[in-house]
Amino acid sequence: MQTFAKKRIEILIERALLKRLTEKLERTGVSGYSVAPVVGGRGRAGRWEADGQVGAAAGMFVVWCIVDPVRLDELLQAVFAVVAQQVGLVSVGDVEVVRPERF
Amino acid sequence: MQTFAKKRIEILIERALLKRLTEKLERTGVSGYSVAPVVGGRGRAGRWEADGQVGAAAGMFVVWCIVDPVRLDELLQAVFAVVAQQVGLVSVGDVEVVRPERF
Amino acid sequence: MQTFAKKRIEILIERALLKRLTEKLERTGVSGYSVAPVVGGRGRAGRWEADGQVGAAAGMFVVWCIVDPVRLDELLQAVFAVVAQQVGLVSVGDVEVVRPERF
Amino acid sequence: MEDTLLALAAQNLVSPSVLFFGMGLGASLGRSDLSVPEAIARFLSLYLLISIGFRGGAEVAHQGLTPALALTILAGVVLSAGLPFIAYAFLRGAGLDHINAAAVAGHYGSISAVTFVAVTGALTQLALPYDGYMIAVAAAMETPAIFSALMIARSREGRGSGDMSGDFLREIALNGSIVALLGAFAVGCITGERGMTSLKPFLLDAFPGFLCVFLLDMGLIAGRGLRDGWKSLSVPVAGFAWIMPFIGAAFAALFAWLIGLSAGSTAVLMTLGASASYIAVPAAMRLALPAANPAIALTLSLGLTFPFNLIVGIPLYIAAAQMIAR
Amino acid sequence: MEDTLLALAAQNLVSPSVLFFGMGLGASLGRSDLSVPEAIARFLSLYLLISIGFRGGAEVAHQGLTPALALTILAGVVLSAGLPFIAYAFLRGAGLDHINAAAVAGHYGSISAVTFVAVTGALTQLALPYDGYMIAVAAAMETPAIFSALMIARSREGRGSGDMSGDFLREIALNGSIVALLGAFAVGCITGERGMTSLKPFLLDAFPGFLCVFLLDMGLIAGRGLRDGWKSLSVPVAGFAWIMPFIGAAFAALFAWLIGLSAGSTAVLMTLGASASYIAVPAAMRLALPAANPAIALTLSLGLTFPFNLIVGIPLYIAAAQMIAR
Amino acid sequence: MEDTLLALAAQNLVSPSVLFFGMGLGASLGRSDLSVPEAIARFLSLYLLISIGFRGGAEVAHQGLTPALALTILAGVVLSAGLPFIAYAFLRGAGLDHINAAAVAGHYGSISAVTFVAVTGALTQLALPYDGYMIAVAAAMETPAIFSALMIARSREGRGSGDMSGDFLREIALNGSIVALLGAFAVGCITGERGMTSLKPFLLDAFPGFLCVFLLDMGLIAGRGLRDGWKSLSVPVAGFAWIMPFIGAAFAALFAWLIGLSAGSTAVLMTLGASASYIAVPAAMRLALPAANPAIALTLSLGLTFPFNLIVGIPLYIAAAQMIAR
Ligand SMILES: Nc1ncnc2c1ncn2[C@@H]1O[C@H](COP(=O)(O)O)[C@@H](O)[C@H]1O
Ligand SMILES: Nc1ncnc2c1ncn2[C@@H]1O[C@H](COP(=O)(O)O)[C@@H](O)[C@H]1O
Ligand SMILES: Nc1ncnc2c1ncn2[C@@H]1O[C@H](COP(=O)(O)O)[C@@H](O)[C@H]1O
Ligand code: NA
Ligand code: NA
Ligand code: NA
Repeated sequence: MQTFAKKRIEILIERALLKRLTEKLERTGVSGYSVAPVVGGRGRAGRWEADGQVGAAAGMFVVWCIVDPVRLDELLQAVFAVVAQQVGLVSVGDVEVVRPERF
Repeated sequence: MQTFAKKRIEILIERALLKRLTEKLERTGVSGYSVAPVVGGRGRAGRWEADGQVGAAAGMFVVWCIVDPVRLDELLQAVFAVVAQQVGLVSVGDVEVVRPERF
Repeated sequence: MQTFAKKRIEILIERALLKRLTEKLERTGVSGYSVAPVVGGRGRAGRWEADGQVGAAAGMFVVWCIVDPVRLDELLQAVFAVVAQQVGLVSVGDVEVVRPERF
Repeated sequence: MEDTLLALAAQNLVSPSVLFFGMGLGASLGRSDLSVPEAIARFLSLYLLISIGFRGGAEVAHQGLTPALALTILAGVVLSAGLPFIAYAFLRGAGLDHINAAAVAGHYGSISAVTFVAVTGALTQLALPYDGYMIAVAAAMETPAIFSALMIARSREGRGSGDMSGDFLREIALNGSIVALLGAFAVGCITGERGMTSLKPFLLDAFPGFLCVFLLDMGLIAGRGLRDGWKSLSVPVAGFAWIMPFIGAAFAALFAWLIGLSAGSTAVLMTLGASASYIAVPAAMRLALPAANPAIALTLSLGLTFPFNLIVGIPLYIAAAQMIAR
Repeated sequence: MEDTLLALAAQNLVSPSVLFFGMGLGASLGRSDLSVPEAIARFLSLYLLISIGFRGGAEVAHQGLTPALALTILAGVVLSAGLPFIAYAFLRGAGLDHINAAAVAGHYGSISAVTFVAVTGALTQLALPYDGYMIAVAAAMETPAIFSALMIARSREGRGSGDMSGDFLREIALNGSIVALLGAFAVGCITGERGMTSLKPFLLDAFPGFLCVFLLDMGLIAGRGLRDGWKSLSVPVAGFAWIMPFIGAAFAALFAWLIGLSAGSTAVLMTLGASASYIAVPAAMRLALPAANPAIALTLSLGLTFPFNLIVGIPLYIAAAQMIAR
Repeated sequence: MEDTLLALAAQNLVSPSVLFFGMGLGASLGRSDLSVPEAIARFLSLYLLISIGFRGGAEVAHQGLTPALALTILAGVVLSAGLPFIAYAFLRGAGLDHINAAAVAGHYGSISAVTFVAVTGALTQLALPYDGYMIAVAAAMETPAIFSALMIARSREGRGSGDMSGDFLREIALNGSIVALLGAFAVGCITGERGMTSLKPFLLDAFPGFLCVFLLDMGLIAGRGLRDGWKSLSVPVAGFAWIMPFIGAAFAALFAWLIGLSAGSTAVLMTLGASASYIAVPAAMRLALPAANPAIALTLSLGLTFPFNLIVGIPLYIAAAQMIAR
């Protein structure tokens, strides 16, 4: 099958900031994004686990977004407007998709 | 360590279709696949969240599958036989593995 | 935005071994890692599902870690010291990050 | 009579469960971040099905089966299979496209377990007896509507639009909510009084509490649906959600009268006819009619019809049933 | 008097809920893999808020509102808004940096729902009555502290350090725990006795059990916090966690005395003043003061102040309240 | 005597919990999509351990400790440590390879908490008293079997095959299920009557209900295991799952007779000897014997031995205990 090159942006974000990030993504006009749970990890701020947590501050999510390479920079700007101060690990990878018109 | 190039296919799929997709994957003879939960997102059909959902129609999963590049096309065909009509975002990335005989 | 090339190591691991893996990662001095749930899959050992499981042996996680390419080999050695005998699917992909000093 | 009716409507309106539904609805429309974790919502739904099923079974073990059972189940199946055709015609008239009309129609032939709970609760309060086997009737009404919806969908687009493989049939027949309901019904039938004694604190006494949390969640979901989904609804289509219940209830009343059901059982059958599925049918429709937009059906059935039945419909059906039943 | 006090402290210490907290703490410090799934922990927290709110509402439906209500709510708001300034001064004196001191201060102006439950439980055991509307006071005390913390943070760093957009205000006001608490309170007010009868087995009888599991979980979390977090705490900062409760309780006692609250209500207001938030405030602080380290506030409020209030504080506040109340 | 035996077997067979297990088994073998969310299943398992432990503790607080306690715990440890050697010999004879035989043997030395619940439930129904401390005996029997399994595994392959580092020992000793069981036991001992009064609705009255949902889940898991796992089982290995319980029960009976336990406690010890672990041991085996296939042990212990004990075994052990006890 013919495939087309896109970029996959992945953002680790705290629960408290998730809504701001997704609203920001929507305003930049991305075609879509997905959110998955993260249940633990370790970073500069030490180790954490989701188990047993109750507060709206506890927990992290990974948000990813497949976009056309030409829109990458604009999107990164938008993302960093939200995650600059807080935790928020942003990485970009290459993927191929089959239906390019969706992105 | 010596590494070997493989392909990583990632498919976003609705709960209702998950079983069909995995059965299809098994029939094509892939060595394995993994399924992880997605808890929300946005696409052409609007925004959704897993929280509070009860029905067997609610929810999405991400299925991924590491395969040898020579088998990629065959697998994409199989996947698109299931996801063609419904939501189902398919993307392919490059990965390196250490134990190539597993795939 | 300027981006920098890093490696993304992804390890599928059983619940029973998760703690050993993350402690090993910490000892190698990685800057961080994240853990996400996997809810099902199929491999050489057959199919499994997380639903309904109660034991501390049941369930798998995916652990990922973004590192500088120069540290990749050392990290793979450490990872394989833990996952060699058990299930533990290790793959490595390329990603770009914006803040290289974090890794 | 009218007094009781109004009093019941008023009382239903301020019952804890309806108020919790309203609280969820309000929180969600106001964009509060209140939420029920998915695992809990799924458990609550399983709990309700098991509790409802078990109590129905224990009731049957107690009362025995009346000869009307077979007839009532038959009536239920006919209602479930027939109502989608009427609903489809209505929806097409209201301007909905073919495939979405078929999918929505399937939801309205089937039933809502929580609406069933609400009517039986109201009957208990009014000391109007109904037959324990009505839960088996409810179970029998879950799926026939699905097949009618598929037949309607195919009638126009040919084989392609509705998958009816053996696998699909098995998935429909063995879907988790039917297995839980009928399985618990069977356990209730077999263990009867003895089982009831040991399970009463969990399945009976705690039920109103669990129901409130479930309805809080349903309110949250309905609010989310209304917030995003109302744009895809025209006024006539929205009107369908409040008129169709009367059509379903009327046909059910006719059958109940023909069979000669008691006033209580008549009210239950009417409520089943008037209610619309939002758990079992949506999944089947995603599989069989993937081109349909699931948000339309969910907004109609959970956002409009469900609260309508809870507050307005049930008191009316009970009043009508008391006049109809012989 | 003193005897009762000591007896109460001793009894509190060996109450099942405190013991389960201790069990969680021990398991976690000993690095056991015991854990409560996140979905369950979130449900337990929702359940507790609904139960507390509903019972408060039902109590108000029963007792009616006393004129002191408005004054007591006002006192609560003043306490919640004022205590952070004192806490901030203390913490700065103890050597904590500006932004972390502001964030921690916000936690100590707000309240802990489970500490509220503990004091009302102890009062019930001692047959000391308190006003049902105190739960509304607790709800009113949740958020003012957040705004004080932001004002403190901004006082030095200018507009940048604290986001106060309309969105942020809405998020704070409609955060899930306040909606659940006040929503259930309203349902309790409206349905009163009747609602209580149907929900009693779930919301009242099962409460001590659910509370134990919740406290087991809180112990696990507190242990994790202490294990990782004690390194970031100096002795004076840790001391704050055990001294600040007395300051909060003292101011609350003063207000209670001015209003003329009963001994029971005085004890409740003192406990609210003395308790620190670990559910609602942390999320607001992450949004508004992202530069603050959340582990510090959580270790102080959940790891040190919470068990301190449970074991030492509450008996003292009750004893003092009995002497103060007119 | 025989009548009671048969009646008990029959009654066990149609108890709600066994029927729910059967319902899960059937649903899973029929490939229904019925499922219990993982978070709920983990909570149910935690709840059962806490309830069992607490009740045991409260019982001990009530009865006091009898001198036989130390001896019975010793007997339990010897059983748990010894039975794996017998199981290993059996399994090797049945054709299972070294490492899998060692892993399965470890499961059969340890115990199943739900089987413990089933036997105590049957004893209560028959009004046969047993000692409250038997839950402590059960806890003591959880782990010794793990070490025996490792010793067996090493006996042949040398140091490499079984990890026995200090870390591993700590992980085993502090695994969540043992901490929950013993912690709740301690809370029960300390709070006694008073604790029981407040926790009764949650931990006691609701227990049969939660147990049914848990067993429904166990049935679903067992069915999944049987569906996928039966291919890896030979007939002799499958036979082991139904013969080994009698061997375990026989040795337990011998010890009980030597100690002079009551008929009730003898039946409990026999059941513990006969039961096999499916929660705590599998995790330990994955860590220590990663080369073993976990599906074999789980299919045997949960799919075959567990229902066998529930339906056939327990009535037999009780009958035998009544004949044996002095
Ligand atoms: N190198 C990394 N690879 C993967 N995840 C990371 C990495 N560094 C940090 N994280 C994740 O990001 C979270 C916050 O990191 P930090 O802000 O450094 O504390 C951690 O808890 C991890 O879940
Ligand atoms: N560009 C994208 N990147 C990541 N996920 C996406 C993207 N577009 C859609 N999705 C996901 O796929 C789901 C269905 O998309 P759609 O079929 O367009 O409504 C959405 O709810 C998202 O979870
Ligand atoms: N090729 C693959 N792609 C993605 N996941 C896999 C693959 N092979 C195995 N897995 C995952 O790894 C787990 C263990 O694999 P195995 O050790 O082969 O049984 C499976 O249950 C899957 O979740
Ligand atoms: Na209907
Ligand atoms: Na306070
Ligand atoms: Na055993």
